[in-house]
Amino acid sequence: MKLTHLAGSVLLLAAMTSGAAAQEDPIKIGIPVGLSGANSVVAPSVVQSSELAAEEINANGGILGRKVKLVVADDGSGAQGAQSAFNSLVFQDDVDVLISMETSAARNAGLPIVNRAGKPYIYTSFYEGHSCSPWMYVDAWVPEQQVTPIVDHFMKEEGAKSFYLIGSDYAFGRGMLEFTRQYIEKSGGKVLGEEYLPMDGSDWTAIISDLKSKNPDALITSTAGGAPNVTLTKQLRNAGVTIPYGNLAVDEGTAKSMGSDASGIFISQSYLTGISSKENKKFLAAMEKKFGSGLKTPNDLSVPQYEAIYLYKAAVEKAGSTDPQAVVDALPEVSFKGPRGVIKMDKQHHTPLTMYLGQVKDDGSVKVINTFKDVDPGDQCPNL
Amino acid sequence: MVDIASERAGRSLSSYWATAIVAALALAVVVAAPHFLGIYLTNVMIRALFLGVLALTVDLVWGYTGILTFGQSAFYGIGAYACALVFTHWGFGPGWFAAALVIAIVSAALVAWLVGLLSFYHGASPLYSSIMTLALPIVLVQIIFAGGTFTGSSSGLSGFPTYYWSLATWFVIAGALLVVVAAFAWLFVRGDFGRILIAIRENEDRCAYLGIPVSRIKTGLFVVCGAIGAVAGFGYAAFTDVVAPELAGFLLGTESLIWVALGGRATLIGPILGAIGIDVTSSYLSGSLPFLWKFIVGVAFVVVIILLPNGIASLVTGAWRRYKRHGKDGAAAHMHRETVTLVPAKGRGLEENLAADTSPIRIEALTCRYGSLTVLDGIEVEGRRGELLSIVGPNGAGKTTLMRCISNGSERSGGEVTIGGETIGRKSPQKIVALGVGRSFQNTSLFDSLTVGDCLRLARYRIDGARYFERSDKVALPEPALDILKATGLDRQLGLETRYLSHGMKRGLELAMVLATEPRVLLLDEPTAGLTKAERTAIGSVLTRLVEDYGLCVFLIEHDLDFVREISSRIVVLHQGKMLLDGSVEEVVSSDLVKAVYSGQETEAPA
Amino acid sequence: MSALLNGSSHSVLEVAGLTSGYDAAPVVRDVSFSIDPGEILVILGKNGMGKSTLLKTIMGFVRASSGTVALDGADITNGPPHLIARRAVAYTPQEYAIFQDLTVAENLRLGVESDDLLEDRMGDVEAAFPRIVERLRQRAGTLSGGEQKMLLLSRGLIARPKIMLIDEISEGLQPTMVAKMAEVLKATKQKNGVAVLLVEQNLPFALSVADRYAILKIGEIVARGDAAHADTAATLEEHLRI
Amino acid sequence: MATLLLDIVTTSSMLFIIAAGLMIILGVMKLINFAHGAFLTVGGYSAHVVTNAGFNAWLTIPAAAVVGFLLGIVVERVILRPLYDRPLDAILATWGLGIVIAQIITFIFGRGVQFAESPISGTTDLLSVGYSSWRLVLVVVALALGAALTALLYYTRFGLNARAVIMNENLARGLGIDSVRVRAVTFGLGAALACAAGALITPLLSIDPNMGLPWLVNSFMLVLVSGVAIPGLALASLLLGGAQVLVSTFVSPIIGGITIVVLAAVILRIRPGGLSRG
Repeated sequence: MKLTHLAGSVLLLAAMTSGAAAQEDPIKIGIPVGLSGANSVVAPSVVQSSELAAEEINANGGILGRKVKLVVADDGSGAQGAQSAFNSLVFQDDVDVLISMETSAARNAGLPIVNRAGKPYIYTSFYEGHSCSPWMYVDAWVPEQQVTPIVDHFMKEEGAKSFYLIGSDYAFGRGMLEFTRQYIEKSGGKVLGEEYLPMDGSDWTAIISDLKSKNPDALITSTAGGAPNVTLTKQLRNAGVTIPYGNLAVDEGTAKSMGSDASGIFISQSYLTGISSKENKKFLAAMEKKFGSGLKTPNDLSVPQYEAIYLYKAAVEKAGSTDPQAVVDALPEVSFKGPRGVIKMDKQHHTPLTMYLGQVKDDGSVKVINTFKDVDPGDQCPNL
Repeated sequence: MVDIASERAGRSLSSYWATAIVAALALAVVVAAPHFLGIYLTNVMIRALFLGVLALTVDLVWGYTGILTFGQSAFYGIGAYACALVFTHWGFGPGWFAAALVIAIVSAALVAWLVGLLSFYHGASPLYSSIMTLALPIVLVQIIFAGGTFTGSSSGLSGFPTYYWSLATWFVIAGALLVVVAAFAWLFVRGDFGRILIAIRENEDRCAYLGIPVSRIKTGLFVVCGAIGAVAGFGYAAFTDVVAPELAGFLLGTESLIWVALGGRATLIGPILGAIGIDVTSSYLSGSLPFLWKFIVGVAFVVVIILLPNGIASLVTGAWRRYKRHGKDGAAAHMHRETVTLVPAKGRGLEENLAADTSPIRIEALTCRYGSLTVLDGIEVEGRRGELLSIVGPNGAGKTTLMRCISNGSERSGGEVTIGGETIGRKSPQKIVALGVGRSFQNTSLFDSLTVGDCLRLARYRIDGARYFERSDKVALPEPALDILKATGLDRQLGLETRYLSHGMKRGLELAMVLATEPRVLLLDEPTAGLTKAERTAIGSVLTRLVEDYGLCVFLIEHDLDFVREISSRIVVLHQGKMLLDGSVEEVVSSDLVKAVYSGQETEAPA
Repeated sequence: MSALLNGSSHSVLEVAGLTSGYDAAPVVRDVSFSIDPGEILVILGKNGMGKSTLLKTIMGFVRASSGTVALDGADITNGPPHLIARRAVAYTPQEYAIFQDLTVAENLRLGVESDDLLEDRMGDVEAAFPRIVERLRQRAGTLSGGEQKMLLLSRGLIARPKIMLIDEISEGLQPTMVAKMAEVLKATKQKNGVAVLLVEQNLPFALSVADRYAILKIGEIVARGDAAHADTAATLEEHLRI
Repeated sequence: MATLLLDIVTTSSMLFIIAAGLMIILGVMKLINFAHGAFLTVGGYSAHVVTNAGFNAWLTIPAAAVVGFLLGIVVERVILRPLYDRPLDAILATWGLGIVIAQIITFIFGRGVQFAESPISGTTDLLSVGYSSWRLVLVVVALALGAALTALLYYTRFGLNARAVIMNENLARGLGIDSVRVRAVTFGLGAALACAAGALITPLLSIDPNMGLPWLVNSFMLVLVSGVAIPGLALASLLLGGAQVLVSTFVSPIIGGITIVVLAAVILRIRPGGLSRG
């Protein structure tokens, strides 16, 4: 299936190039994503939702009458790859905007290039927060938005007083848990332990034993997505850990494939497929129709990407041109009603979001337990 | 010290000029290139050029010297992080820039020195240094990860102030760095020192026994290459404004091995092209074909390692060599243009041995055990000036072990060896060479890809030193060494790679090399094995002259008893690790005990 | 010459014009001889004359640059050693000849193709060297020098070979042991018709077992003849003296 | 305390199981197999395929072993045989092979995390603590593996031949042992052990194209420290694995992650031959 994906992207690129020749001056949207490396698992779903957005926009007359063209580049999920990806998008393809879900390392590597070139950049991945640039906007959540629902729920509904925190040793893992610890302590709870394992580490034994010996009321983990998250969850289950377990890195798709091991986990997201709004149903149906059996389950990364393209469209239309400065000025002014509701990036280049607290059921499906309206991202970039 | 360093020759100068001209042309290309490349390719190329510098250092360490290093990336990372940390946390400006660069170079050199100290001790297996270089990036990356906001952990550091010069400027900086490093590396590997690196790669042990301080040279090279790698990393970080742990990681380390292997080990130009070619191509292909591209690189790597150990460059150089060889045959095809001349060594040379007063070698109560096996037991021998002492005994008597115990301080289990009044203690072979012990080996273990001239120059390293960026055009040798070369015709084959020498010539060269180290005690292990009658006679007369005219003390292991009888002053008979007899030729020949041992009738000793 | 090569169709081992060595230096030069079943040929020569190299060349360990080696009429020149060994050739080298860290029994097991054969043939060993059978569980490295040689020869015998290639079995042995070795070799040859190529420095031992001799000097055969001939001892003494 | 003890024992068992294949190959062939990590990964994916096809989860282990053996035989023939006299190049070639295997796996299964059913899950009460059952199973497996490898090496004809080849290859050949075949089978065996180890650790890990990689360097260090012998490997696993657990528990799990590498570098500096020699 990966082969077909590859062939698909080659065909797609070919189609785009030939398409470009036929159309007059399309608006180019650069999408640097981790087609290889750590993000390669979710990257295809992000590309799919981008393609749907572009198709819909083009079918409805484009932006200011111009067609939209996507240029996808692999950032290798890391700094070095992002370096070449951003370079090629900015300097070779001369895109009008960059809209992408990426690792923090890739974003950090790309930002100087964005700043140097002066291009609008919408970052569509949740991250540890406090990344600021006049050219960058973020339409996904930060710790302030994701962590609070879980901690509040654990303390109020599960009666948890003491917590244990486990993470992967990297910026996102540490950033999330640092905020979590502060928030727990501010709310009157206690953190009994906060331990990290290297990103490629897979033996959590010592940490789990420590966790069991300290006997906390609840557990919150923030690992790198994919393998570390799965190994930690498996080993927790193997060790018989049954306390309330909030996992900040698991998404619906992973929970489903993990089967019974994931059962009972609490997750906090700004998007779940089960959201019953009209916009979400329409979006899911359109995705289903466009990609059929090849569909990657839409998730909390691909939906912000979809919405970001529409936000850019709105900003260009408001600015009346693709002039970078004008678009950047317009971005916080516009809003779009998408699968996650009304999105407006008006809080210090970040976005207030509705958060959903869900719990994984035995069959891997996620049941929404609670909804938190318009959770504020807090002071991310006070200087912007 | 023979002062040959001051004698400049046209050849060295012309090689300087040739390199300078090529480097100038390369610089011109570098300056012109950004105008033709386009922004994207320029961008990609700048990075590739910095990585090219890294590949060069890997080539020097691995390709030339044979140290398989997985950790060269660590130095690149140290340089990059020195830049990022200083600019992020302390300050930015020309002064800070210089300070950061110095910090980068010094810390990389320090780390390299520590690793070198740990991994290049005498007797360390090549695998151990690889383990150390493997551990280095792993530990370093862990430190970066654990550094929190100081090092930026996994996300690295970015957006620190740096010089936002134009791409063309950065291209020229990166290109110039590469050209300069490559030019110096080119002169370096073609100079005397380059030969030493190759000699270390081909036979490290043999180098030590020629008095070459192998550990020190390796450590020094590692330090210099580490510092250069750090400069490249520094430049990369200053240009991109981004550092991330992967810059220091084990994967970049192995990737740099791939560039060098694909491009061609020990070619300098191959690794540069390998690094640039692969990095640029992957910038273009990895976007559309990320997995397929890695797959292709992996397959190419395996295929090249198996089928083209000298890299893709060897396809070109191989064709060139075949073309040059066209019409020549055999050894003539492997003659290198060599303008080296042999001159007699001035200064003390071998004659000084005559003046020495104390006995050149004294062995007391020497014992050598391997586990429960006692190979030598209570050996007491004194060698006097002008004496040729033959050591005979059946196989397994411990003859070669005795040689080993004299020439390497860490071999024996007990007793003491005194050379010219100084005890050898636990000294390493190269230090014992400095005391005046020369040892030849049973097997003709020469340096296959070096020429005869190179080998002789190598043997003079301890006395005459080596020049870093030039090839000496004269090799000063003691007279008997010159005589041997003349007698064997080697003096007319100075440009021939030693692997094409006949067996007899190899023996002759081996002896000449040992004599070139100006020993006062000569240990010869079967110097006539495999030689014809005429060649034996020639070696015999050389040995006699060494003893009679130069007063050397020679220890000879020999099976050919006729030969022993003809030239020995004394004979020591070893049997099962013990001294059976120490006496004149007549005493030994007439001894019934010796006869019995040799014809296998001696009583069996308990094993 | 022709006398030595006669009956080549019957000979077990036939070596013709063999030249071999290391690197560029030939150690064995143009050596020819043949051995018939039930015959013992001894190659005499001092250390370093190429005796061991000759055996190694026959076994395929050292590459022959010219000449041929034939076993029962089949050309085995430069064949892989393990295939030559499996053609019922028992090779007992001089150095590192037994596995010091293996037990006596294990060393013997390595002499036969499969473990089943070991039981059947243990009688052969018992008949020749009862001491070996007593020490089956001992580590070979702890045997005395003489016992190690017994083990070495036992391992050759137990293979029930057509031909044995033996490199200086007498070295370092006390006279009674040497006599024992000679006795075993002669008995084996008579009982099983095994051919033996013996490489030796020990003259009395060599002459006591061999049917014929050849002298190797700097890689070449310089003299050969009948071991029982009256002048032989004197000729050999002349060639081999110190 | 009981938990700490169990942590040490189970971690050591896991390390022993994972490093065994690498050690067999180094011992007999004098060759470092840097594709070891990739072989572990292949084992994990074999487990995935087996349980996905609906077979019993216990079958994953023998199935992975068979896949590994076949893979090993092919790799030995195609890649390693030309490199026997270039051991450092063999490290590189097997590293390249690891890259190729990871990419092939990516082509077939994609980059994402895959799952296999576990033969056993949950905890068992032991020493008055509830402890991961599968980790306890690994202790039994490690003991059995150690015994089986010892039996193979010391009580079978193949083992005898292999030991003979290790000790003196030329002498072995002179006795009719086909050392080329011994090497081929050994590599197959080593690869089979690596793949089976991969299947054995999947209940505790996720299956992804790089799952084996983090184990490679640690296994390599353990094998060198062991001095390439079965009891040595057991000792090295216990010592270094124990150190890792202790450091992780009492100092920091992050430093725990590099404990084995650092300790091994130090031990090998002091005793270059590892624990079993000298």
